[in-house]
Amino acid sequence: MKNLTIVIFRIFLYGILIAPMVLFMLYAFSERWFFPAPLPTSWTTNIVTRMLNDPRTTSGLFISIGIAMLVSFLSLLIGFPAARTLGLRTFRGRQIAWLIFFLPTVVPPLAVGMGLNILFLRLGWSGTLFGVILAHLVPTLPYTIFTLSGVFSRYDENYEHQALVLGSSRLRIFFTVTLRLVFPGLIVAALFAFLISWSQYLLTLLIGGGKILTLPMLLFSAVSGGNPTSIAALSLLFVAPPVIIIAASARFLVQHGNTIREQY
Amino acid sequence: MKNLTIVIFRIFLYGILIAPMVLFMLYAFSERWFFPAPLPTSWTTNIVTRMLNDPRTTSGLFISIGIAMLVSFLSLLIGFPAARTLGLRTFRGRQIAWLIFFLPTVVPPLAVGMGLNILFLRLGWSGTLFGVILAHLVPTLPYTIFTLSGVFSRYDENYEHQALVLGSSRLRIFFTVTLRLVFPGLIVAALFAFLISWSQYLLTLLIGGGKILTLPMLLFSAVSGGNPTSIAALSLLFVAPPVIIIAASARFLVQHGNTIREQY
Amino acid sequence: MTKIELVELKKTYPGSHQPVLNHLSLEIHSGELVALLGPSGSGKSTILKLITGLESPDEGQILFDGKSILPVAPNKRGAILMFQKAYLFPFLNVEENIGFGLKVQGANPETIRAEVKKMLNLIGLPGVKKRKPSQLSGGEQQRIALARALILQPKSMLLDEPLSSLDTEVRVNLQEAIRRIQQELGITTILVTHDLNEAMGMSDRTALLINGQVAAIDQPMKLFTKPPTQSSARFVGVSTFFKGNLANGVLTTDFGKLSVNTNGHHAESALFAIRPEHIRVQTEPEINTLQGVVTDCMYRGEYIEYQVEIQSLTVRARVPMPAPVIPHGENIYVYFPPEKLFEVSQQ
Amino acid sequence: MTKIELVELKKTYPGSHQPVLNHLSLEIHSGELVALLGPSGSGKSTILKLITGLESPDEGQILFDGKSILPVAPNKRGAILMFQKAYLFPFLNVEENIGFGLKVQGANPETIRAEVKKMLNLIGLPGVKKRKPSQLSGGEQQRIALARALILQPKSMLLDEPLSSLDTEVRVNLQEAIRRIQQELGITTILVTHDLNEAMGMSDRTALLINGQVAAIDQPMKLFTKPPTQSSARFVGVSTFFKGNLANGVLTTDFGKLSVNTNGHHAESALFAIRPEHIRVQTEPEINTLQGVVTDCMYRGEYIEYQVEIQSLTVRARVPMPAPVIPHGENIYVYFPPEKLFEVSQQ
Repeated sequence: MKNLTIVIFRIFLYGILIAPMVLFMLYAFSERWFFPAPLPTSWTTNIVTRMLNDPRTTSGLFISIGIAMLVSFLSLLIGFPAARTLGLRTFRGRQIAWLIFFLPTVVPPLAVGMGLNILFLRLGWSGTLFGVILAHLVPTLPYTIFTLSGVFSRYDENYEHQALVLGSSRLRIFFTVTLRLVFPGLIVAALFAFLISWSQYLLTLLIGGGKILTLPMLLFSAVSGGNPTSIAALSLLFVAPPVIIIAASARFLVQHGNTIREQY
Repeated sequence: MKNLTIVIFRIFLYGILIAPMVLFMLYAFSERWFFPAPLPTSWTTNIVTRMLNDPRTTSGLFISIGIAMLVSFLSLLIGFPAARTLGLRTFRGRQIAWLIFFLPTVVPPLAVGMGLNILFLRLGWSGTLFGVILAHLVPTLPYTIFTLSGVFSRYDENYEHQALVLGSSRLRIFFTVTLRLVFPGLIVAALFAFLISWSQYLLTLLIGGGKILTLPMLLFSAVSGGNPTSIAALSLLFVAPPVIIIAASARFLVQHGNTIREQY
Repeated sequence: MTKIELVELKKTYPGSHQPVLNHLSLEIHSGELVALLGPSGSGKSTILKLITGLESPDEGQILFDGKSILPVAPNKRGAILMFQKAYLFPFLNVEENIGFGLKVQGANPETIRAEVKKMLNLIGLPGVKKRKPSQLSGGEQQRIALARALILQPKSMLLDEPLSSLDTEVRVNLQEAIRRIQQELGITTILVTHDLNEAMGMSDRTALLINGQVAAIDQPMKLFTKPPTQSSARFVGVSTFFKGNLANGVLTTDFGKLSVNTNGHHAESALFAIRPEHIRVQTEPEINTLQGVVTDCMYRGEYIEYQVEIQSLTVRARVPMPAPVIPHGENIYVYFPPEKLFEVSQQ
Repeated sequence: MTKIELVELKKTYPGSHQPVLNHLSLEIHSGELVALLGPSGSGKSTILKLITGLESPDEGQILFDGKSILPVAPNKRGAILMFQKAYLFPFLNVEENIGFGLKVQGANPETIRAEVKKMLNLIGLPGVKKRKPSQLSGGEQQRIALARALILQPKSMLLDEPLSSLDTEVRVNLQEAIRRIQQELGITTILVTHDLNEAMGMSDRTALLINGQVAAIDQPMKLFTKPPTQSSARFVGVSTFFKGNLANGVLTTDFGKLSVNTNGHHAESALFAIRPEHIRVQTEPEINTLQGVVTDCMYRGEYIEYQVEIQSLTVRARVPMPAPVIPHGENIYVYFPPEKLFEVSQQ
């Protein structure tokens, strides 16, 4: 029974995820491909090469990476103390705090974007990198906090207490004990933040006002252009970094997750 | 220390969330409001009334609600057995199954949307309600499964075993024991699915091809129009249902969550 | 009143090489309470799961009054399992919990109410029927779980360490209550426990499970004082064994000669054991004493526990108070009463 | 060698009305091992947290050799806490775990390596230094945690039920090891436990904590045989109490007259207690016997536990084997040896 469920889901998800990616590949390198031919009838690398040489593409790539990295760093910086408090302590108003953190994930991003846009226009942050990064924090922070507070709810402060009575200072404990214990969780949280920021289209468009050209912006304008080959080529470039990061970290996470979990 | 953290976060989040909502209200009912006046100088209800009488708006509202309800129902139907298997059993390939479920949440929605669009065009599902609902399942299912498998990882099958040795049939156990034990989790999962589907803009646009006009679509076209009053009015209509649902269920969830948790 | 027979049961869990039950046979008489005692992983709980039908055996038979119950669905077997946790349904009150099984059978509400009342009196908690499980203590919850099982007049009760999470006083009270009710109603019962005292106090017979087999089964008193094998002796708290050649009632060991009471006529090697509370320490040599050095002496309230090294052999002796405190390193003579040394097989 | 004084400590946790420690005073001599015994919630663990500085007292003082340590930071107090779990750092191997404290102090790697080796020998695990904590058994982990604490030559060791999650045999071995090392190094130690046997066996003195105060403190043997108050008597296993008027060595109770050994000359009401293992059951009346009905008789291996009802009084007697099994409902005489009845105050 259970095996069947898994198999059905694999097929369902492979179909819905992997198939389109294969299509990207096929389209990106195809010159001619008409229905009902199962594969392109003529191949080319022109489009991909041209795209990679376009300065708009490379600058978009770097801006996207820069924003996503800054956003995930800031998310961790703000999210860590909040998650620790939420995960470890019980205090009055804890439920309210949760609801407040919960809100940005369930209030539709479009509404958030519209609101922020009006607000940032007044504050003069529209069209600035600063504004875009701040806006990206709205959807990323809740995920960072959720992920980390999950880690902290299974976290045992007594490890820190041991280090303390063994003579460590609070600062030393933070770096030699706390960070090492929650490291896999930190990586997951950073990954989440990176990916959410990476794929932001709406907030970047609304707050950036077309001046901050990230990859998703370029991709969208390519979609309006309507050339399936360049859409597919850009899509590939857009999908590659997340897939590489996930693939690279998956093994680490599974391994280290297990080592740490054994101790709990 | 911890109290300070909470206070800072409240201010931060109230600022970023509540302020824009207040702005919606002010804009929606304002006739004239020029910088630097702190409040509109002239008020009107015309725009809001006109919008509520527009058949496009009401039909958009119903289509949005219909899609979101169907999507959450289907998510629960498919997600329940999967989450139960993932949360309760340990089997080989469990890590892989997790990764597969994890993928759709981290692969950028834009990429998923593009891929699905190409695929559905070939299958003839583009522009249909069926296609849109199927597409909405891609981002909602992982959340449903994550939420429910969290519930099931704390779930104790021995309650079912007790009911079994006390004479209940499997079917009776499902309705009288299992469902009642996981009920709060089901509500949360359904809520998640509803809200994610509710705020989908990108997938509806790409798969619906402009033929399925949900509220977010109307809101976006209003944004292009550029009249801040009607944008604000539509935004209000768009934000109201989620806020009402969350407010209505928050108390229930907190209460019932506690009752159930005590038993574990 | 149901007789339960387990015949050559074999069970291996998927992903494991070792069978958890290895051709295990066991017969529980009608109305009897048998305690299963054994190290963790010896398959105690697995036996209960097989009887209720939560798991299926790979080989073997399970008979209720001579009839196989393996083809019967778990919810029709009339064998009720109770766990360490009460598993009362949190969304039902006490009355609804106890009446759960009758409601499933379709009994009418009047009957259910009357039966629940009877059960609440039987378990000694008449006033709690409207409470929620979360408002009860751990011991009360287990009593309710007991009532929930008994109301169905089951053929058999299977208790999987039902008392191990309770405090000592509550545990002793519930031991007495369960034993009393079980005897009153005559329900064939299997009790899994890791607590030797509990097994001794509650059971008609106690079975020792080692490596997926019944290593010994007997009345508690016999099993405690004369366990048949070395491994079962260890399990009931025996830690002193002497190996040697037996001839004419004298065992010649590496540490000296010891008189033993025996009817056998071995010329070969034999293994004898003695319980720690039967060993005595004294300052003078005598017949059946061996010289040793005290390496530890711990006051335990009702007795003092001496640890004495006799050459390479470490002997633990428990002497009831009043007993002298002997400093570490002191030379001492350890007395092994001949009538308390008993032979065990070397398994 | 540090003397620890707790002076009038008071502590109330936020959100609670009841203080967990209520003007508690306690003095632990230099090099002594004091066991703290008490029901859960009696503040045992809180005391350890106050001494290490993980919590601060609301009122009162904590002195090490007469000097207050309250202004000293937790990491400078030299008081090391050990928990039920070993809390070895999972990302360090055994050697790095034991050397953790020395590394913090900035000792050079050579010194650390030498000291770790010494410690591993002391705790009897010389070959494990490259292993990860997850590769060790629970008992081994606790030994390593012990070594990690001892390597710093702490002024004081605070043990918070360090053995309660271990199996009996491992626990007894570690009790012996900890006691031996503690005496060898002369480290002032406080042991929190809920296990009466453990407290009796390991401590120089045992303190009973009830309602946030020291209800009794004495050498284990004295505390066990002559607890001063009714509540402390209950805690060391006494369940039989007689209230009555005392005159000329005779206690007149509601159930009859009992001779007692006493030097006092009360004319007023007095409360006497007796340990269950000192009560005897017999078939004939005699001086100092009371008639009763057997309501339960449980075989417990080394002894039989009788429950006898003497009118409204329920008496539990433990008679060592061999002892007769007496059927329920039988009339019996319960003998209370005068020299075993002792007076307790009614608290």
